[in-house]
Amino acid sequence: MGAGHHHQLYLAGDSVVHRLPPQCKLLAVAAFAIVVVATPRERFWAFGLYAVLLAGVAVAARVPLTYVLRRMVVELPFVLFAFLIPVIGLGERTTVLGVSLSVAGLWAGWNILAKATLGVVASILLAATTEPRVILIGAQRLRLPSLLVQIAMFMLRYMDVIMDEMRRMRVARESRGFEARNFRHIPVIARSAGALFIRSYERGERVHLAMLSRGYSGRMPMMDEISGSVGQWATALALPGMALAVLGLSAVQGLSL
Amino acid sequence: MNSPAVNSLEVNRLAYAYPDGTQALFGVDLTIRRGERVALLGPNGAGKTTLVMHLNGILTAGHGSVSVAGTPVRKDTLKEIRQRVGLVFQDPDDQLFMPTVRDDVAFGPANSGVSGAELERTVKGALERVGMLEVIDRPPHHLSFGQRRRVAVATVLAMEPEILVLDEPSSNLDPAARRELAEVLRSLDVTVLMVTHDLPYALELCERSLILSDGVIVADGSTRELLADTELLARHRLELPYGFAIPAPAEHG
Amino acid sequence: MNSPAVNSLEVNRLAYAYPDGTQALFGVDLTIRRGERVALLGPNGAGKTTLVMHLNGILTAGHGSVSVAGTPVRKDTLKEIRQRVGLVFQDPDDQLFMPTVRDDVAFGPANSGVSGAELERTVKGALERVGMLEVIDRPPHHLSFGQRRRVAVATVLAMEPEILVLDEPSSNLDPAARRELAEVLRSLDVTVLMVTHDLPYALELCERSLILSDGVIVADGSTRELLADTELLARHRLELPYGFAIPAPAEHG
Amino acid sequence: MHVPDGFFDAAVSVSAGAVAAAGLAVCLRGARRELDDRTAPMAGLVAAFIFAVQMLNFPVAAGTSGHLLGGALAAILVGPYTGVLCMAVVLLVQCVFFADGGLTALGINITIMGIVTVLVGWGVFRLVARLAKGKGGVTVAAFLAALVSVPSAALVFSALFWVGGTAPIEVSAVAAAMGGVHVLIGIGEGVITALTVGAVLAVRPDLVYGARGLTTPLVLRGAEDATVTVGAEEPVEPVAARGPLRAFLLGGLGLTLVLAGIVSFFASSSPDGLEAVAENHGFLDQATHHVFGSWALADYGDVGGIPVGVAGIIGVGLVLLIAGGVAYAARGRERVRT
Ligand SMILES: Nc1ncnc2c1ncn2[C@@H]1O[C@H](COP(=O)(O)OP(=O)(O)OP(=O)(O)O)[C@@H](O)[C@H]1O
Ligand SMILES: Nc1ncnc2c1ncn2[C@@H]1O[C@H](COP(=O)(O)OP(=O)(O)OP(=O)(O)O)[C@@H](O)[C@H]1O
Ligand SMILES: [Mg+2]
Ligand SMILES: [Mg+2]
Repeated sequence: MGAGHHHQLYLAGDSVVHRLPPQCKLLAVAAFAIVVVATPRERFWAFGLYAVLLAGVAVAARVPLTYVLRRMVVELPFVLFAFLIPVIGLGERTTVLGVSLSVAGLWAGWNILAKATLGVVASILLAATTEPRVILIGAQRLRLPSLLVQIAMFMLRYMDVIMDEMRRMRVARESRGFEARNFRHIPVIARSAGALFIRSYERGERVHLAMLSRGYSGRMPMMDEISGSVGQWATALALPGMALAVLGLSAVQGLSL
Repeated sequence: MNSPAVNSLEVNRLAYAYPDGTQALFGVDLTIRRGERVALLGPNGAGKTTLVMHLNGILTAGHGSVSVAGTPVRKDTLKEIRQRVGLVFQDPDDQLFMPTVRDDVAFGPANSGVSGAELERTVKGALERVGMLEVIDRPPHHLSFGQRRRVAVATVLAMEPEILVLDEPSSNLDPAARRELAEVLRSLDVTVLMVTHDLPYALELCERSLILSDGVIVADGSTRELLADTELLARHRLELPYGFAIPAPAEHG
Repeated sequence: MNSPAVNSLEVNRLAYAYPDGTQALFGVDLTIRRGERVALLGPNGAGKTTLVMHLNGILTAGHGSVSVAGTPVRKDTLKEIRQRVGLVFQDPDDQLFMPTVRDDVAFGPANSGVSGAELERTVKGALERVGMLEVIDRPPHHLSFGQRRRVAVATVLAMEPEILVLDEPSSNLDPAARRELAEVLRSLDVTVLMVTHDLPYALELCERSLILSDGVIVADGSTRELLADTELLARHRLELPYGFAIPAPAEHG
Repeated sequence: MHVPDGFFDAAVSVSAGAVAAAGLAVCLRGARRELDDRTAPMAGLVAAFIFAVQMLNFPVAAGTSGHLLGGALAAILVGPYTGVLCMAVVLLVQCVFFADGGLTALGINITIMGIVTVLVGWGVFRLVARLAKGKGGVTVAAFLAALVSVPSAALVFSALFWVGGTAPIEVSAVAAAMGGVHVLIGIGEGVITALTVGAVLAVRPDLVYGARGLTTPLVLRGAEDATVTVGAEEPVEPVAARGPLRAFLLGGLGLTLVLAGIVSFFASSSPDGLEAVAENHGFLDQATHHVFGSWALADYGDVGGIPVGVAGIIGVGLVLLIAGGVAYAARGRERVRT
């Protein structure tokens, strides 16, 4: 119950990274992504160094490599696309392993692959070291419009409620001799899916009202104060800081070449 | 009407229909004075839950009016009303929403500005009262039904409301917990309105009872007298349980 | 052991821990013969719900074994077991899932192949028994709590199981509905295991009672004798309610 | 369609970010009027639901993944302003928690999947709902709104790609692939949206923003068994589609049409590039075959002599035709009923 699948995003731990306040981490990841995207695609070794930086974070946070790889499947469609671009791309062509490929396409494929992958891994590390609820508190701290944060909070809650209601409905169906085995059963599932939306909403609505009747006014009361100390901000911003340094270095080198 | 604050709850000609068109209340009138403990009895589907949901503005009157300690329940007074009226829902799952029992009980007081050591004390005190201190760090949705009900009561006790409205608080409680709850309610100096199907429990706790049936109040009087009127009870699907006899008066204070 | 079918339910050394690590059952043993009506008593959090969830394989034994009418509860026997054991959940919301009451009650029988006019008759019959025929076309989640509980009972009655397991079936029912449920249960020729906190109700309905406390069975005997043993009761947070006296025997058949 | 980091160039990313921010600002102000104190929970539910719907994800040839979008559903259930907020939250959560869609591409994603789908969906919905009244009309309008919103988003994506895509691919190929596939997705989306709206409408009409205004009269019973019928006291506000919102909607719709026109023109006027693409099409064909079988348009190629690009336009035209037809039929039926 209640263990919506988004909880598995978070790997409980007590590392330096875990302990950083969420607002620091959010800002660090965003800044890192911007630096990565701003890097010209020709600077191969800069991307290599970015990857090393992320690997450092992963090690510090004790996030296993297999976990990161498993979560990277979200990127798959774009990886396929990246490999496709050289094949269908326009312009000057070259032959690699007997296949005719577009040069510009190769560059574009590499560009998307490198930047998207770095961005994805950074986000994965953020989610792995910060509870969803806490990320939202961080967003609140970063002055994201409170209505948006509230909607997101309810969204997380409702994902739980929906999962929970789905589980209840499944148990109820099975305990009355139902097994979804073949296509004839789809209408049953479909009909109960219609009820699911309303059930989830109404349960959620009552919970919301329960919150209101205990004085909720749109902001979660801050029970544990999480404000970032200077040291923590410095630790968090070290990631984009170093990335920026890499970018600067690569620019200098690019000039001198 | 001169000293409205003497009346904790006043409901006038209250009617309500649910969005799907089912009308549940057909003009309810009632008045509860400060400090009274009143039982609200009635058959399944009579509208009891619908009525109590109006008392802190969770549902808003389709017709008629509700006022709490002299303040009418309206959009702009909701915040104040909700701090005065503590409502224990019939289904504890509707009431508990935080990741741990501690957070859940702390939610109300934290919203009204309590924090730090005092918050901790309030939370522990409330859980102590319902005998649930040992589950303080567990997620509420991983408790047994009865445990959840007790935590739900604690979340409301922690807010120290002046008016306590409880919708079937004793259902799913074990007999000892039921008695302990009665003791807690008796020890508090607050107005209590309690919905229950447990007539002996109503008699034990409440001097006065109301019977709601088919969306209107059909009886209002001393619990002892109402329960003695077998015919009235039977008309509204109420009856005294097997093996129960109304004990001699003045046993309980 | 020669004629296992005589035992409707057999539970051996059953232990279970929830995924979060909370152990709820610590080696439960019990045997219920065909046609018996047995009450399962015990404090909140004792493990009653956890135990009954094993009886039709919703939870599967961490250790030990459960068998129903001689058939062990295993993955491959689940379908059969679930047709024999009808379980009424403690929370009616766990039980009802279809868009209308009619669909919901029809679900079980339809799954075992009943259809057409016979299905209609079964559905109406079951709803009739719990007095809920008039809500047949409404969505179950728009009923009052007590109405939902009654419909939940109807969904199980409609399946005509040989073993009925009810988790607090009388909570949130109005007194008349409670009596009617008792009459229905008494009229059926099935094995009944009923979890309840309502000791008088247990006495009224069940010859035999079990007390589950802290995940083990601590007492097993005639209900009348168990309820007379105040000390035993008190040790497990059970007590007879206010105003109740055990009536003279042989009142009910 | 979740765009990752590095897919569009900086100019497009930044300007889309600005568009998204401005759109959100407008919506944040507008949302307050739409749903009052229930905004957050209702929007939260719709967001969660859309999140779930978007998990129906399948590969689409032109490189991105195709899935249901949900913008029209959001607009109809909670109104256009809150609808945009819902979509933005979904995208935000997907990006930050699930690494689906890049942080720097958030502006693009919000613009395409949030603002465009909601605006187009709501515009179509209002248009059709005005023609066909009643619960049936709302359901039909929901179907059409969802149906049209998806290919519109695909076209805007193509237009952006044309302006600032980093990959050297023929825009017509992208437009055709995106448009064609999303016509199909649009049909699925239409069905799901209509079913959901219909189910909610049946038992909780008050939860459908696009269908407000139904209250039942109340009955009062006196002690003497006298009954009086009274109207509910709080009249429900009519749907607020006045002034600025209408301008916003019409503007959005117009913009989408213009973009669609440009892209279509571009696509049909460059047959040379098409040949090249078609030649190197083997991989693409295979990828799509799984999903859509042998439907003539699915290959966006020269199956049956229909050139790429034209296929996309035909697809969009088809959607509009179906939309018009259904709207007309619904209108007729409602007339008969009244
Ligand atoms: N969400 C809802 N939508 C539509 N009708 C409802 C809803 N909730 C309750 N009702 C109907 O309103 C009437 C009153 O319900 P209410 O829950 O107030 O009863 P109650 O007195 O609390 O009953 P119980 O003792 O069973 O809890 C019933 O007829 C019920 O079916
Ligand atoms: N989903 C769950 N996850 C973890 N622990 C649970 C879960 N459900 C129940 N428990 C724990 O298991 C123990 C037994 O719970 P169970 O629900 O079986 O009690 P019960 O006897 O039915 O109580 P009640 O009378 O309150 O219904 C309790 O300590 C409870 O906190
Ligand atoms: Mg009720
Ligand atoms: Mg239980």
